[in-house]
Amino acid sequence: MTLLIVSPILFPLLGMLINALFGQRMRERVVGWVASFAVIAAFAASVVLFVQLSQSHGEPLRLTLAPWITAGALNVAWGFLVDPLSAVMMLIVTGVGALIHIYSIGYMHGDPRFARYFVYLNLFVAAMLVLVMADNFLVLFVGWELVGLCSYLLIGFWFQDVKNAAAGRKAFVVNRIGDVGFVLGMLLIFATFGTLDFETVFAQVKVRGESLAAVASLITLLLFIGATGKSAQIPLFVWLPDAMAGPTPVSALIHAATMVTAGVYMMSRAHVLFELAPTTQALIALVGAITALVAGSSALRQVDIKKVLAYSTVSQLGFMVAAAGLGAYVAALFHLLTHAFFKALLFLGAGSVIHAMHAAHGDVDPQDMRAMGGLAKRMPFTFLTFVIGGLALAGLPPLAGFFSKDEVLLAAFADNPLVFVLLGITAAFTALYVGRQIVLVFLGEPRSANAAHAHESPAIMTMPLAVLALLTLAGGAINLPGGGWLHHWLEPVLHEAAKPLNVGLALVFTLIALGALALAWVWYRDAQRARLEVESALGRFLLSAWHIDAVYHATVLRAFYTLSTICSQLIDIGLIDAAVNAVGRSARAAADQLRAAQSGFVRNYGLLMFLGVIVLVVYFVVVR
Amino acid sequence: MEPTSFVVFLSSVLFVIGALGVLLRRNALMIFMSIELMLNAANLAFVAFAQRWAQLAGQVFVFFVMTVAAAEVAVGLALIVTIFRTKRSTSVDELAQLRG
Amino acid sequence: MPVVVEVTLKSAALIFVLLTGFAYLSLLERKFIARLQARIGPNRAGPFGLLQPVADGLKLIFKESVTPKGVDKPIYFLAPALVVVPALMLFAVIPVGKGATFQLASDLNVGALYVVGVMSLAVYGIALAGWASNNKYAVLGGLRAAAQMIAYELGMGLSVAAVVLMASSASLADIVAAQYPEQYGGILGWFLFRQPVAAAIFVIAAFAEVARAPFDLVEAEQELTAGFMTEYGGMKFALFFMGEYVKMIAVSALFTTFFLGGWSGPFVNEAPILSVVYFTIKVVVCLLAFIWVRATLPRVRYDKLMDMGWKVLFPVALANVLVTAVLILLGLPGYRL
Amino acid sequence: MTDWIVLGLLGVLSVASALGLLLSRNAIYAALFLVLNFVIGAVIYLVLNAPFLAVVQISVYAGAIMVLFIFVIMLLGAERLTPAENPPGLNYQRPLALILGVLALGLAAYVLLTRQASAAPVAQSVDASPTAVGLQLFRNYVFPFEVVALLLLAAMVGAVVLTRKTE
Repeated sequence: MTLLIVSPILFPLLGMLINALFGQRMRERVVGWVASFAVIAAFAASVVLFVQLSQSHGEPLRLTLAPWITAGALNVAWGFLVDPLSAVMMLIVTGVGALIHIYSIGYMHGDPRFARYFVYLNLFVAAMLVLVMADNFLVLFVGWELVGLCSYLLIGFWFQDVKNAAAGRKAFVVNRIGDVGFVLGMLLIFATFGTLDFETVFAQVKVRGESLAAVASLITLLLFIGATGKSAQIPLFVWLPDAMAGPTPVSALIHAATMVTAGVYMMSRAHVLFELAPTTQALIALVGAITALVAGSSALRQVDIKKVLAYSTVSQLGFMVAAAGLGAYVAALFHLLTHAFFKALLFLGAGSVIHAMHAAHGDVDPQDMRAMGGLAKRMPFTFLTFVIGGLALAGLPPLAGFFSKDEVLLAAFADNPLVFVLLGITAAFTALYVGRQIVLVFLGEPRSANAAHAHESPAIMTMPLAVLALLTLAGGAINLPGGGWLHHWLEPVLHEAAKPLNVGLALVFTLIALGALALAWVWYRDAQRARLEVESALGRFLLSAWHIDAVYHATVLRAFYTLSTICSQLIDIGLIDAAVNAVGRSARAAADQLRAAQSGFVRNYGLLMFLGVIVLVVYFVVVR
Repeated sequence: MEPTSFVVFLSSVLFVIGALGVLLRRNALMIFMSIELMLNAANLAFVAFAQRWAQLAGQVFVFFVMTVAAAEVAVGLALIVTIFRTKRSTSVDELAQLRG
Repeated sequence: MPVVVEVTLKSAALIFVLLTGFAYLSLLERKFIARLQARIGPNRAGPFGLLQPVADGLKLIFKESVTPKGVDKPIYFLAPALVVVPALMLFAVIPVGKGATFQLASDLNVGALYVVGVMSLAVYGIALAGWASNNKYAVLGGLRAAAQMIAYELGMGLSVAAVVLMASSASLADIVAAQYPEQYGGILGWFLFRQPVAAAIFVIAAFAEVARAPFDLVEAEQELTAGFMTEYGGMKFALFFMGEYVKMIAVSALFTTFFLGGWSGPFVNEAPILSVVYFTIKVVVCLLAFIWVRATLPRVRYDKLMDMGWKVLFPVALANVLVTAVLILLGLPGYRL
Repeated sequence: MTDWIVLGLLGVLSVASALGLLLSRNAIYAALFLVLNFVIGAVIYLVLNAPFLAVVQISVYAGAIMVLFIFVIMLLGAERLTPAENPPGLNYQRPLALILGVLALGLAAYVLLTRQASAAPVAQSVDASPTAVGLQLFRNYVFPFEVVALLLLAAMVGAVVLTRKTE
């Protein structure tokens, strides 16, 4: 029993260990399946835990492996917790993770660092499970940092290309900024509550209540800064589009389905704290909505097939964060769940397309949508599943995305008109860029030799697509409007009442989505328009995501460089180096005088030592 | 005078003889042996004090000194052998290249 | 001071027994090897040649004492004594029988360490004899002896350490007692059976320590004429000869004490004198084994000898100590303290 | 009284053998004097209730360290190597060393004669059996013990590396 709780973590770790030690000497297939079975085993263990949890009526399963830090008042243990919230996350992580592992066997075929890829991927799954199963903030943070590490390693996986390495570094640095907030938040939690255990902290919140409002605002603000880093919110979202430099399955698993949702998960986990701080919550909702709009609009003009999805991910994360800010945690988690399905599906579909474009002979960028077109005929299965995912993203009933997005919008409609408007516009944008992408990639005539000679991907890649497509089709069912299963399941943790279905709202947004899709069909049947659009001022503005990177360069980075120059020129060279050199010079001058004492005869030195000893003894015996 | 004082005095005499050996002899092996004599003199004092105060710690220290001496001899003799191979001599006065 | 008198008397008796024993051991060896080689051996002096050792001794005593030119005289004369004395010193702690009558200092609480320490002193005699002779072969023999003994001391010391662990005492009297705990029926209590690896290492190291065939590289006549003894003759040679045989007896007595249950045997409580008889029988059996091996095995090559000492015996002995300690910690039957 | 005779005798022998070490021209003789000194030291340890150390002194110093010394002296033929005269600039070494030595002895004597031993009664002798020493080692001094073990290993590796013939 005890080991069962941590077994979802142990299986991927074991797989990692095997591949790390013997991966170089094993055949590709073996490496791939070892890694995949490790995650499948973790999934099976998660299912077993899930069943046990449902039989215990939401009573959480706990396990404390060992004490970790015991220093004064600080007591942190390697504690793990399986409650309805973490159980759902575990299923997503291991389930989607397993599919993507299998898909990767095909996608990474022939890569010289095949084994290393799977080592990282397994480590990621283990780390993500540590994150979601932690029973205190510090263990959560361990997972939080480990997934960040894996993300960094995998973004820069093809590090021979400087661009990829730079993208990895950017992700790392940007995430660290957020982490500073998170660490400060943790310290403040410890200062306030004297512990980092979730249970104790939340119990204290319930007891002490309103008296904590001020400090809770600060804590939640700091935690939210951490979340903006990991979950790619304004102002720290810039790393995620660049993170597409990594292999596409990584983008699907880490940068769409699991890791980037860690912020949302963390806010749901600590919702007790967040509910004490209405100001922070309002800010969170607004940040989420603005992020959604900015990223959603940026996705409208992207030409890279993965960049569209990347901005779309940022936008959808904005939805989740906004929902969390509105206090609609179930909606946020529901959207997280469905998004994991359909966005992983879209990424894997895009990966399939890239794989095909790459494999075919030709000399264009395999990710440039302007060079695609007409792939529907050549890759019918990928096309079918991609369309399912795309329509789910656009929010068409009865696909999964429709239900979850609707819940978010419903929550916004009830609480915060500004957020509602922003999210509404974003929803329209979403349908538009989805339509644009489908039309540009799959419809019309091939616009390059690569596209003309593309072939459907192997079964090992299309099979996960099929599974994810089925989940996307049926995923909405787990939380039908008006208090579905997920609501009921998360009730013991989140204590949230379900909102009734608003048929009018649903209808309006369905029509908006249909309209936007139609518009995309009309506009982009002729691919020329997509090409010209990018050239325009608005196009450039949106292509570079509202010039945020440039703004950073002009402000933060320039200031930082200036500061660095001052430090290096004035302080380092002028002050410290000068002092060090002066010390060196004076030592040298002294040495020139003293070198006479260095006769080179050992016995001479011995004599001096003996003399010294006698002087000391005389001092101690006679003088004192 | 009591036995402890006598043994401590004996120890200091041995120590001085060892020190003189280090300072007066030129053969590296002789110097090395004189150092061993000095260590032994210190050990003697330790044991005398251990006896005087009925504290086993003194004896344990001697044990450590002996172990360290064994390590020192192993490396030291290896050094002397190596030096002898190149210099054909065991005189420490020949090793004066590092003078200032 | 009766204690001093008692100790002196006992020592004198012991030394007398050892000297006679040495003389007749040489006869025994010659006879036994002769039988092994289908000869008869010395049988002229006295009945069955029993007076042969006396004749040998007289001959050596009356030989002219030659001192070669160029030897370092003080050390040249000191060396033979340095061979005999440590061998005799070993007997101080060996309990040759039950009860205080037959023991000198067997209850010394550092007895086993004393054995190892004194044994290591035996190198001096041989190394110095070689050096003082001012003779190439002798120096080489002496160096070989020093290197060989250092190498095998470690294995022997560690095998004794395993025995000390088993007995949880370094006193030889306690070690003998530990081989007769109530729960083991008779002979199975011997450390020979409870510490077979240590016993094997001790035997091999003993051959090297005594420098007898197959490890008699020190005096390998084909390479080194007579090794460190080349320049010695007459009484001085007799001392080396004696040293070797006394050491052989000492090592056999130690093996008996450490691994064969010492003086123990049936009915020792009723008649303590039996214990001495048992002890003697066991030692003689060991000595016969020594002689038997000499008649059977060829000499090993010197580099092989050193290889075995450092690379096989030492690590195995170390591992044996470790395993023994673990077994004792686990409290396995036969290893319970 | 007997104790005093024994200790005095041992002391005289010990100093004599140390002087032998200091004054012998031949390195082998010096080494033998040192061995003698160590053996006498071991006997003093016995008198001072340190049997374990006495035996360790014999087997480590006399049995291992000094054998190694003699081995190296014989190997190098170093006993006959008498180096040339004092190098220039070291002429003051000998007289100064002697003066310092006498000074140090004088200091030791001064301390012994002027300082009264503390009036505290001599504590009753402590159990110094190997068991007791072992318990001390493994209870109170485990860390130094392990460090020393590591040091020995390092020394062994060092000696092997230093004396290996370079190709």
